[in-house]
Amino acid sequence: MIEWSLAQGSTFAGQIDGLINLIGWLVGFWFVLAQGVFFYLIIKHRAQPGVNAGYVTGDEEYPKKFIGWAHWGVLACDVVILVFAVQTWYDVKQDLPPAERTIRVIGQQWAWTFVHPGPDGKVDTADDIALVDELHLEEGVLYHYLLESRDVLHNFSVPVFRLKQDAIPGRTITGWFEPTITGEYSVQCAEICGIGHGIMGARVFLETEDQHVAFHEAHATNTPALQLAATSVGADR
Amino acid sequence: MAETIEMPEHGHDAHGDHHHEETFWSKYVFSCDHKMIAMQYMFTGMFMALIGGFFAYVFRTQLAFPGAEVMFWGLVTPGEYNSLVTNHGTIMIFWVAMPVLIAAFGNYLIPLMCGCDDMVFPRINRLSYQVFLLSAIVLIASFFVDGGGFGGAWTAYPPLSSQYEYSLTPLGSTLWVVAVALEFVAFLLGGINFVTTAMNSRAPGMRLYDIPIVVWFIVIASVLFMASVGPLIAGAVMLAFDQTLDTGFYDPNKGGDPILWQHLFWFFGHPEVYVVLLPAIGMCADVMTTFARKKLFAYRTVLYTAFGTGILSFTVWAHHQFIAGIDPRMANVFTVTTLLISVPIAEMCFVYIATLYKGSITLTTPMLWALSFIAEFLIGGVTGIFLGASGADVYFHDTYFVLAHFHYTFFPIAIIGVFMGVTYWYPKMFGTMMNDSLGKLHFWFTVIPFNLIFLPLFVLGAAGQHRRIYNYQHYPELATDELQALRVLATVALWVMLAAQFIFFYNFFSSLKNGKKAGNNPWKANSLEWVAPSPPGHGNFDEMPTVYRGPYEYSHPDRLKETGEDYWPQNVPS
Amino acid sequence: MAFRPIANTRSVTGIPTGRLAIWWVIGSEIVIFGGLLMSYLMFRLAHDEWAAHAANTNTAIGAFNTLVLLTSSLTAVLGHKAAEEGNGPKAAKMLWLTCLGGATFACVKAYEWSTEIAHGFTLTTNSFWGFYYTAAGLHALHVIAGCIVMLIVANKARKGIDLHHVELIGLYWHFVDLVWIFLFPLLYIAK
Amino acid sequence: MSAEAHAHPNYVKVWAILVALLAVSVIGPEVGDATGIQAITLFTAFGIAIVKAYMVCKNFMHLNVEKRYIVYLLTTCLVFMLLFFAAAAPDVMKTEGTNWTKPLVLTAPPAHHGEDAGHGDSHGGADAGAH
Repeated sequence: MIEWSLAQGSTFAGQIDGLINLIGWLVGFWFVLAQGVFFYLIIKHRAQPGVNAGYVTGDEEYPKKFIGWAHWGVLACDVVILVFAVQTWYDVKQDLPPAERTIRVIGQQWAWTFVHPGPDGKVDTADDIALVDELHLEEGVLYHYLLESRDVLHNFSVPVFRLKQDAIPGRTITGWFEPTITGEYSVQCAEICGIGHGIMGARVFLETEDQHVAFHEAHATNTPALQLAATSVGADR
Repeated sequence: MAETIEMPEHGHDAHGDHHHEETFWSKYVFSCDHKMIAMQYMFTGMFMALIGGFFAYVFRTQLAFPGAEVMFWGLVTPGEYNSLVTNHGTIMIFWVAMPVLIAAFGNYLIPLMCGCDDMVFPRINRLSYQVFLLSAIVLIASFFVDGGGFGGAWTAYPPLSSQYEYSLTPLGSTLWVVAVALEFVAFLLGGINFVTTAMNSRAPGMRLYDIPIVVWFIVIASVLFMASVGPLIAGAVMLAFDQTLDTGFYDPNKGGDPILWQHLFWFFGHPEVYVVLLPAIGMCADVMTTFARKKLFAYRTVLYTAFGTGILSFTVWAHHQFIAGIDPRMANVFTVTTLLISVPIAEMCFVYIATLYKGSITLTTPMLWALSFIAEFLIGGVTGIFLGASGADVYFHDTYFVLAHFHYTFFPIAIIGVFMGVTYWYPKMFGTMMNDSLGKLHFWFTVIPFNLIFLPLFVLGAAGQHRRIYNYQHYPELATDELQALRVLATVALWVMLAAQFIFFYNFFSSLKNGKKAGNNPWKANSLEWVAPSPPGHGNFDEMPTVYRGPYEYSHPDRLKETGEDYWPQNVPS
Repeated sequence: MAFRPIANTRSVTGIPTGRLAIWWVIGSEIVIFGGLLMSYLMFRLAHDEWAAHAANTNTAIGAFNTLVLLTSSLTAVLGHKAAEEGNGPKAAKMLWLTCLGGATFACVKAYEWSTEIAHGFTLTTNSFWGFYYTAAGLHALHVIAGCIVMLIVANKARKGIDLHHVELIGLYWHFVDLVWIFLFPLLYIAK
Repeated sequence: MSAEAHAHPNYVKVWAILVALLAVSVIGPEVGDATGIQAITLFTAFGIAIVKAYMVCKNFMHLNVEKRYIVYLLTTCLVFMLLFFAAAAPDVMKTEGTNWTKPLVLTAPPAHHGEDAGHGDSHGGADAGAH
């Protein structure tokens, strides 16, 4: 259902959307069933003059068995959802496929700093490219991100990737994604971080290989980035 | 102690005389009478609800018409917006849902339904309200101090909440923490009263399974509260120290850890959901059985599902923190428990629905509220599965989908539940009936707009709209006309709903004078409070009742054969 | 005595209402101190360097305070025994002795803290000292509050009124003692 | 009142035992430090604290003659606290876990006590998952 309004921009976006649809169908079934029975009973058993209500304790076999079915039915659906949910979670958050490239993402009040590896493909080296509120990624490359925060909690959220991760001061959190499309999309801060929270958005540029090379050339030597990257952890101490 | 146990049960005659010479102060302000304290809690809660509603009006208007002058407020700055949403949440949960549902109805119903004349510790009860009132005053004061009210969301995650240079609310955040801590103390005092009264002071003959579900659920809720709030009280002390004394409990640079607060908060925060849910859904049982003239379907199942939910609710808290930086392997554990807890709650709803089977349903105003509670709460329940499943939460976390989800649980609890309780017990509280057609009008103008507010928010959340943003025009994907139209729809619906509340207040106060006299038992209900006169005097009952059966013996064949009555009050000997 | 509702005279569970309430109080106190001490424990196990700070706490004083509290617990329970025998004056004496213990505890604590602060170990020196003062301070507040209530109870008990309150305040006092029994090794011994 | 009619143990004797235990719990760690055996310190410090707590509950608070469910109530509260510890420790206590580390703590002065290792495994062993 999500994909209707939002492109699937990463390898795991489809998996997450699939999980959401699965849950949608399962709980939708129970929801419609419950509401249906509910309103049916309300309409059917409206008070009529001279007709008394029945006396049902709930221990009788006949009506109680339906509750029993519903009970096990819900449990079964939960188990199905559980399997797919944990599988998705494992693939997206827990498992860490080997990185082809690593970027450093630093949140602070109220801007994102993205440290891109330079042409050498390694982060924390001399040719790093550090940009504020601008993230350039190459399509089809598996990225690791090292997420840090300078001050308060932030949340590195890229809806088009179906990706969210809190940035915690004093922690470096590693995650991964692999862009599968090109174009310009928004990066959000999805954890309240003070009065500037509302404007702490950034743009992510998903580029083809040539575009990305061009990006590297555009930002050749970028020494401030070196300090920034090197001190990004130390600065907090 | 022993000698007091055999004390003869005519105590209320002894004090019956001394409540004649009561002054205004001793009767309305410093009263120890559980009914008066319930009223104090209820009216304080309703007043806070007006503030919370007004905040909602302000920030919804800002979202629909960004940068426009909001009537009665003016321009909404980002700082003000944060403070508004923060205090809207805080007020609605801690100063509306808790005091009205647990404190007000707990105070009013537990002694009456258990057939005793008052709470076991009337003066502790009074103290509880006074501390609560103080906490409310402190919170309101925090809006007007230098820097404005606290704006770090009602979850108050440090370091934003613990360091002024980040939150920019030097006094607001400290007063906020103090107010919340005081409020917890108030409810601890109240909760002890509720639990001991229901455990120890039930009318002779009232066995465990003769207790009305609403009393059971309020007691379970109080126990959940008392068992879960401790860590947060400790956490609040640490947070206040971090703010004022510059300690480093939550500051990683001083060897602390921000995640600790999240655990302390949600260890309380999730049981808290059930703390407010249970009283409301418990009222549902009493109202639905009364107006369906039906015995509650499987009383014990309802009770066991509540126990199950209560225990499980202590094991699910970290599903609020899936992507908040907790270890991914913990998330799997909490996904399992979270999906498990859906089973008892779903079963409870099924049992309630089954209660209507073979009923004889009259759609009075309280019944409409009760039925809408189930209908709306089901929406809140099923959307919770999306968020409890860790894989899907990766996308949904902190979007408007979450917001719509918990409003679909909290609105039935804090608004529908309260109106259900007020309209149902109003005759007992004030001795007159509310106007039913006005009540129905108010019902439809509240429930329909409510759905128009929050159904669009599900769509917005699915489209990736994240929370606590004062203006979405900064995000091209979210600034489209379609999405903006949804925001306007929600806001307009909110205006209608808020306006409709005046119908309720008019009905409430005019019925005090003009409402037609209600007898002791206008709804022909079974439980003990309907035995007492309406409104009950200082000792509640003219003579202390004795219980012979459960509270839900409606349309019992024997009773119909003997008397033709379809209800069988608990205190009537067979 | 103020008006006593019938509710307060019933005892369906067979546990006197007052004692039942005290058990609930203790239950909620357990989670308050539990939350604090669990947080402390996590940090303590995470930061071995705290041991160096803990070495600066005065074990002798801590041990002496433990002794004081244990003794005051003894007098409290003796007071409960006397109260059950209906001997109000004796119960009152015992409670006064208990208060004396509480007062001694508070004074020793005051001396201990003032010396530590004088040596520069304040709330903000390090999170260990943060927890040290927070936990011990919260406990000390319970001690002082307990003493105040106990004086009231003792005063009534002397006249033979509400003798069952002696047991209730005693239970609370034993709980305060219990908390200290765990605070002592956590803050003083584990180095 | 069944709970009222309990026999009173010899409180002074109980108190004497408690004081004796206290003495051990003070001396024990000294021995532990002297011999360098951490186990002695931990056992005498916390093992004895638990014994003392048990004695106070049994003899002073009379939990042994109180209704059973009071004991269950209080133990439930304790169990919840252990639950809290078990679930929060992997984040708060650990310096690194699955896909995350705390650089500030990792670069802190080196440890000179072995307690951490002893407790580490029992609470999720987050190190195992570190990348």
